[in-house]
Parts: sequence; C-alpha cells; structure tokens
Amino acid sequence: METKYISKNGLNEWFSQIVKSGKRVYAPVEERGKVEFKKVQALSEVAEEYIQTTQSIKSAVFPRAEVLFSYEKENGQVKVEDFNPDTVKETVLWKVHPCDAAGFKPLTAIFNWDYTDKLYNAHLEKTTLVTFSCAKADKSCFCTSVNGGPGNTSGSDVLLTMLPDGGAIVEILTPKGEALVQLAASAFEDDKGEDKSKYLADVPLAFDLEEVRARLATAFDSPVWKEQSERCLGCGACAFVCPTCACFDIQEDAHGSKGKRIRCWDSCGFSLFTLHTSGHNPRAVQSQRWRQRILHKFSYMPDRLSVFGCTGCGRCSRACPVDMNILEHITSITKK
Amino acid sequence: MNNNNSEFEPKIVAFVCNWCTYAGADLTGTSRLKYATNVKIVRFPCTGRIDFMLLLKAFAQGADGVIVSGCHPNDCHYTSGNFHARRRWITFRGLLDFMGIDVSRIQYSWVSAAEGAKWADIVNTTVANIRELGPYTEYQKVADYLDKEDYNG
Amino acid sequence: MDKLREKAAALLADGTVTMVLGYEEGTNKPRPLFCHTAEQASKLVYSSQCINNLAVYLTKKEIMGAGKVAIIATIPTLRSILQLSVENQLNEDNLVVITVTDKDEVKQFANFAEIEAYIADFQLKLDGKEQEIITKLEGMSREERFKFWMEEMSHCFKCYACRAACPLCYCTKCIVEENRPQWINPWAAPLANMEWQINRAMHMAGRCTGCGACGDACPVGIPIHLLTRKMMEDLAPEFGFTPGQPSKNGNALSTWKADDKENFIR
Amino acid sequence: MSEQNIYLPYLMTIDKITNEAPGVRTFKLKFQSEEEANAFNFKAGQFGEYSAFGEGESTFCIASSPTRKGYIECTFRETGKVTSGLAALEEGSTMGFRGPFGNTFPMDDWKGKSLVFIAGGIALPPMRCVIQNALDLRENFKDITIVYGAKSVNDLVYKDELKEWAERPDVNLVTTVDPGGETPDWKGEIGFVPTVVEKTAPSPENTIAIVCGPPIMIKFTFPVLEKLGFKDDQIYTTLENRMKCGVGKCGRCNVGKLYVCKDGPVFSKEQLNDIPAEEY
Repeated sequence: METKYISKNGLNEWFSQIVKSGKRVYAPVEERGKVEFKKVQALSEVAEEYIQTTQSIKSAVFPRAEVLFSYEKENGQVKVEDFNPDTVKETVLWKVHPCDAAGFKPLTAIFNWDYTDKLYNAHLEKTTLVTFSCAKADKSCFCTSVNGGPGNTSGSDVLLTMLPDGGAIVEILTPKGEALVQLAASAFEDDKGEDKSKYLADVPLAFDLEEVRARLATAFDSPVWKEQSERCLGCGACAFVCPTCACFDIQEDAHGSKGKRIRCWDSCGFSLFTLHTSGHNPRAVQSQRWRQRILHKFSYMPDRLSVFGCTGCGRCSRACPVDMNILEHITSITKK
Repeated sequence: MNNNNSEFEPKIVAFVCNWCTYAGADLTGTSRLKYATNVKIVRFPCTGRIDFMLLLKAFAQGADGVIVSGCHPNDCHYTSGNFHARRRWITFRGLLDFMGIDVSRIQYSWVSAAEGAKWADIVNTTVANIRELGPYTEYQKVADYLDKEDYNG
Repeated sequence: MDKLREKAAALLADGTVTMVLGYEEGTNKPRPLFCHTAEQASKLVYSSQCINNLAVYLTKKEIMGAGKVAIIATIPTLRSILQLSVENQLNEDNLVVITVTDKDEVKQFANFAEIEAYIADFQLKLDGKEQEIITKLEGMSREERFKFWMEEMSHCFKCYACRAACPLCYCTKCIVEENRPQWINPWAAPLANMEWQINRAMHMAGRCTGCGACGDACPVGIPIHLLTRKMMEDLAPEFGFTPGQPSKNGNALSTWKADDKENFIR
Repeated sequence: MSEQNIYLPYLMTIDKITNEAPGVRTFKLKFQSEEEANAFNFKAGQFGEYSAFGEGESTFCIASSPTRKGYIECTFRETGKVTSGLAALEEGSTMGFRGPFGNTFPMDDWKGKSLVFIAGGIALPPMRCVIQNALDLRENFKDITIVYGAKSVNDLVYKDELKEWAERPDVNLVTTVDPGGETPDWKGEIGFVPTVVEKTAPSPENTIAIVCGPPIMIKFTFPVLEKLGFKDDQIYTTLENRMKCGVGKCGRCNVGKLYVCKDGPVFSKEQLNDIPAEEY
C-alpha cells in the first residue's frame, strides 16, 4: 500500500496513457438523463455532478447475459466449444465508488464458494478498479453501516480522493493498481500528507450491522416481511442494479443444430425463480421473496461466506418503482 | 434488376391461410404460371392464427421480406379470422413503423383460391422490391448480439 | 389532506372496508400505503406527486384478500379501474373508489358509471418531455428511429418493472414465463428486449389508458410508455375508440368491424 | 491458468433406454471420453445436471449405484421442456451430464444396522441407488425392508428389479398401489404408502429409515415412523428444490441458509426440523 499525490494534469496524462495502452475504459457518463457506466475515450466524457450511477458496474465481471459454452449437433453427436478466457479484454473501471468496489468481495465469494467460476474469474483477473472516494452522498447511502465508508479501500486497486486543486490523493492498493500507475509513473508525485477524511462525504451511521444479523437469525416467521413487502410489485429492478446480487438463470439459445448455453441475470423477486415443474412453489407470495432477499444478504451470506451481501450503495431504493427503501426497512428491523 | 444487388437473392417467407391463398398458390402452379422461387410458404389454418411475432422471428433468422396473405374479407372459412387479422396487422404495422422496423418489407394481401395470377404477381413484385431494398442486415445484425465478441458489458 | 384521512379512518373504524389503499410520504416522493387500521390512515397524503398507479394492486389476491377495499384514486388510476372493470377483473360491490377533486374535496363514487362521467372531462395529454420525444421521433427517418429504439433497448436488463407496475398486466402466467416454446428470450439482449416490448405493446393495444406507470417504473429510463401510448392514440381513430376511455363492446384486438379501413393490403 | 468450466457437461452416450412407466424413462449413460469415465466416481445420494442440447438442463439424482462401474443411470418423467428434449433422444445419441453434486447418504455409519426404504412414485430412483449399493454390500447390513408404492401397477418403476428384490430371501419387499390402482392379478398391498408402512411396522431397533416421495407422502409418513419409535436422527430424506447451476452459485435452491445443492439433497429429519418447512 503506497500513498502518492497526482495533479490535475497528471490525471489527464495518466488517463490518456491508460486509453493508449489499449485497455477498455468504463466510466460514468451522463446520457438520457441518467448516469451509467459506458466505454469512454476521453476524461472529458466522464460525468461530474452526480451522486451515484443508476446501475452498478458488476456487469464488467458478471454480464447481464454471457455464453457459458456453445455447441453444434451433427447426426446425433455434439461438438462443444468451451468459453475462451482470451476473449476477455483488459478493462479499467474508472471513477467507481467505494460501495461498487466493495461489491466485488461478496461477488467473488459466491463465485468461488468451493467451485470456482471460470468466467467470473477470467473477467475479474483482467479488471482494474480506479475508485474515487465520495465527496457527496444522499439519503439512500448507508455504506458506513455495512463495514464500508466514502473513503473505503476494500475491492479497489487504486483509490483517488479528489482535492480542491483538481489533483488527488492516490492510494495504490494492489499489484494491479501498481501496474496501472506505472503506465504514467512520472504523473505521480510524493504524498503531500493531505488529510483524506477532510474531503469525504458525511454518511451517518444508521444501524448496527451485527445487531441486524442477530435479529434476523430468529426473524423468519416475523410479520415484518408481510408488512414491508405489501407494496412490492415483484420486479427485478433492485436485484439488477445491485452491485452484489449474483443470482443467475441458465438458458439455451438454440437455432437448428447450433446453440449456446447462456447465463443471464435472475432475481429472487420473481415467482419463476423457485417454481417447480410440478407447479409447487416454495415461495409463492411476494413477502417470502422479500424475506429471502434480506435474509440472504444480511444473514445467510455472513453465516456461510463470512461476507455481507450489501455495500450500502442505496441503488435498490433509488431504482424501486414503489420506494422499497432497504435502509428504512433494515433500520426498522433493529427497532422491532 | 439493378446490378449491384445482382448476386443478392432475397429470402422471403410467406405466411398464408390454407383455405384461400394456399389454394390460390396451388392454382398458380396448376395454371403453369411462373413465380420467383425465393419464397418459402408457411401454411396456417387462417390469417387469424398468424401471430405477429412470427414475422419478427422470420426477420431475426434471416428473412429479408415477409408476405402475409389470406382470404378476402367475408370469405374467411372461420367467418372472422381475417377481420381479426386485419386489425392486428393495422396495429402491428403502426407499432413496427414507430419503432423503425422496415414495414415496406412486409406485404399484406388478400388472395382468394381463384386468384392464382394475383399470387404470382404478389410474389414477383415483392421479390423485386426486396431485391431493390437489399438484405435486411440491419435487423439480423441485432439478432446475433451474442455472437459478437465484446457483447459483455 | 385531513378530510381524506378522516374519511379513510371512518371507513376503517366502522368496518365498511378492511383496507384503504392510498399514498404515504416516501423517501423522495409519495409511495403506496396499505391502511389496515384507522391509525394508519393518519399517514395518508394526496398531491400531484402521487404518481404510482394503485390500480395495479386490485388484481393481486394475496394483497386484496376477501374483504371490501377502498382505493384513493388519481385520474390515471380511475381510468385503469374502468378498464379493469370492462375486462371483468373487479367486483364493483367489493370496491370503494375515492378521489380528491381539484377543489380539494373528498369524493366517493357510487358506481363505475359515475367514475366514467367524472373523468370524461379530464383530457389525456402528453407532458412536455414526452411530446418532445414523440415529435423528435416523428421527424426522424425510419433508419434513425430504428437506431434510436435499438440504443434505448440496449439499456433494458429485463427487470420487468414495466410489467409489474402496469395495472393491466395481470396475467397469471405471462408470455415471457412460457418456455414451450421460449417465445421471447429471457436474457437481456437488444433483440430480446425489443421483442418483449413489442409483445407488451401489442397486448396493451386498445387497453392501455396512458397512465405512464410503465415509463415511470423503468429504472434505466427507457420511454416505453410511448410505445403503448402511441398505439393508443393511433388505434383510437382507426377503430372508433376514445383514447383513455375503455370501450363497452370489447377491446380493439378482440373485436372487429367489417368496414375497418386500411391502405396497405393488396 | 486453465480453470475447469463448471458449467461444461461431460459428453455421454445413451447406452440403453428402458420405458419404466407411461412417460417415465431410464437412461443408461456411458462417458464418451475413456479418461473421464475412469476419473469419475460418486457416492449414493448425489445428483447431476443432465443436458438435452438445444433444450437445457434438468436435475435428477444418479439412480445407479457407485458399486456398479462404467455407467450411470437416471430416471425421469417427461413433464417439461428439457425432459421432453431428453425423451426425444434415442439409444446412441449424445447428451450432457454435469456432476456429481451434493452430499451423500452416510452409508458408512449405517454398517451393522437394518435399513427401511420407503419410496413413492417416481422417487424410487434416488432410493434405488442406495438400495443397489446396500444389496451389493449386503453383508454390511442386518435386514433390509423396502416399502414402495405408486398410483397404479403400471406406474411402478423398475418392474423387473422389483421382481428380483421380491425373490431375494434377504430382502423384505412390500409393494403397494393407491386404492383403485390395482389390477385383477395384483398380489401386493393396496393402500397409500404411510398406511402400508404402519402395517409393515418395521422395528426401529438399530434401524435407519430412508423416505423419498412427493411432499404429501413424506408429510404423512414421518408421523407413522415416529409412532413406530423412530428417532429424528434415524430418518433420512432427499429434498427436491428448483435448481439451475447445481454448484451453489445461482442462488435459488436454498432452504433457509442451507443450499439443497451443497448441504443436501440428503437431509436427516433432525436437520429438517430446524430449517423452515415452507421453503421446500
């Protein structure tokens, strides 16, 4: 771990070197009234005045639809072509927030629980995160309540904290980060000893995470799930914008003798998620599905993978058509 | 026949109703009338059974043009199949046009069992129009999204 | 707002209804509220900010339960209620419909006919942003329109919030949940997303009341409500319907007229 | 590092197809690659994901015993998209298999005990794997009782194997059909499995009971076993939740915090008691 300083021009220089190196660079771009991650070529395209992108950047390592393998059938026999990791390009995720970077830990935990996921790991290996600390936050942010914070380094390769002079404090955190810095080593100067916490957003602590986990351990039959989920419409918006939701469906894209087995995003909010062919559905009503979402992130994952499935980014609350505010719901569980 | 498209042979799919147009096409054959072989005919009990999505499925899998044809109004073997179909085509055509899908590649027609000549003419003109318009690559390109290399993310 | 709260509390207290469906203050704007007790009615709010279409809950058995339910309806919700009643989805005597008029009076409708009369003089009009997009689209060439929609559709990640928020999307098994055949690809890809939206728009043809709930619900901001809206406005004159008003003699695509006009069938 | 793609199935050839009952088939599968065949081993109770290329994957247990080398078997009913795709395959065609997944029946701890197998309908396949395994190591176990029921005589699966078990002196086989499902020359019991279990009244003394069947059958069999004196740690069953990946990633098969594909499918009744019943 090494701390440095980079000036405004240094940033421009470094960014153009990254682009010149042929890596794909994704950064938040304001378009169609939304700020989303998009491939960029110049620093000028990167959005400035915004709190949070609508979607997380998990699609860089866990795309919304990807080919697990393809195959071709010839007179009863089948030729299979496996996923080729070389097709994954070097990628830099520029101006990610700490809650996005922190999301990679639970994702990696799920995708490497006993069996390792070749596709996920191939993407992660070629991805470098340049995270920017948060100078602003809003009512939906609660990273500080889930072991995170506006300046948290977890999951990042390089963490920049912007300074009033347009430069930034640079924390180089991993070998990947070091390698990326080396693309324009001269742009980096020695640490100026700036106090990083002065430039971080204020995100008040909303609840005690361990208390939430303890209460949830016995909350399976509590009426809270029905009360909270009455207005939930059962769509997948919360799961798909979430940086840590990793549930997926496996489908088949077959045309004639050729076909591909596809992995695509799925959500525990849908009834089809657990429907048996016999018609029996263990989670037939929305309150059971809302319970599964909360218990999985705040109880099952910590128990089984010792990592929480939430980074407090607040995207699910902002994206929800009926304002299912997870911060409000979790806080009310601690007050029950 | 314009020369730059001379080697392009349009692929046309025709969704036709069994009682009128399919019989009309038979008549075209028995009357020895020639018509372009680019068309692949799919037989339906009635135009009322032609799901609008089939047209899109045809384009997605390589068709450059589509013909949809059935009994004239009041001739329907099931009395109102073609009336329902007409409303569906009016609605669907408006929606496709609003979304920018090339509705000029879809030829709707009424062809009775006696109009063998009309059927041959419809097929020939449609093939000529589509040859003029060229392959519908714009749509097919979108269809094979997962084949492209950098689709993910 | 107080008159509304007193009304709701009274309905709950004297047992006329088992639940009052309304709005409460949310994080940034009002959100649906289910009052089961008179006390909960004190949280009810009503303003132009109430944009969720509460009619979406009227066809959910697990929410409505067996008792009589009151619903506080905005103009778009009233239109949806009428369309649902024309489609035999509502039991009139199990539903108390309340609205707040422009003069801030609480009005309880005696029956659906009274609702129809009430909303007749509320014109359905596109707001500025929507009209702007529609004029822009109509100015485009076909290729540009296709490019516009393909770009929009590439953002969709198939969360189905549009389907979930629409009061008229109440099928027990949606076409996307059928897998024999898998008519619409379940994964998110531009073509699959477009096929999904075309299917949704066609299934809304002549039924959509232009409430805009689908467009509001889309987390990535695709103007999908314009598809169903444009259909509604184009179809109405073609088949003799009035936009936003349900027809008494069946929906556009389930009925026909011998003299339906068109100019493209040879 | 060329990591192994856990979603890539082994290529299998269908060696033999047996029609067990209307719509129910058993496939005998052989690995197309010799090397994979030799490297493959599994334990009783484990399941796999079976691929019908062009349709998708389905989850079934491995119905043959690990003691019978060189092949694996699976039995399925043609109900959905994939099973219809599988049913359309003929002997000699290729399909896919991923596995073995999940935990196993703890057969080593059962040495010296009596075994009571209780199965209903097409849930005999997960049991048959254990029964064959036990019969191949018959000396390890005291007496073996099998109570197997189906809707009707024609719905009974593994008909020839049932005959084989019936003739064995060291196996007490009781077959039953639901009332009305019997044929004129039917010699077995008539009645639902729970009532037949009560009638057979296996002694709980140093015995393990394995129960597999539709949820309704399990719901009524457990109390019967309790009445007969079986403790919760003497009863085992398998759970069948919706599955896609089979390796604990796709997030859909959990019952409370246990994943049926990793912590199951085999569960003791003791374990079932502290997981929420409504989640399976």
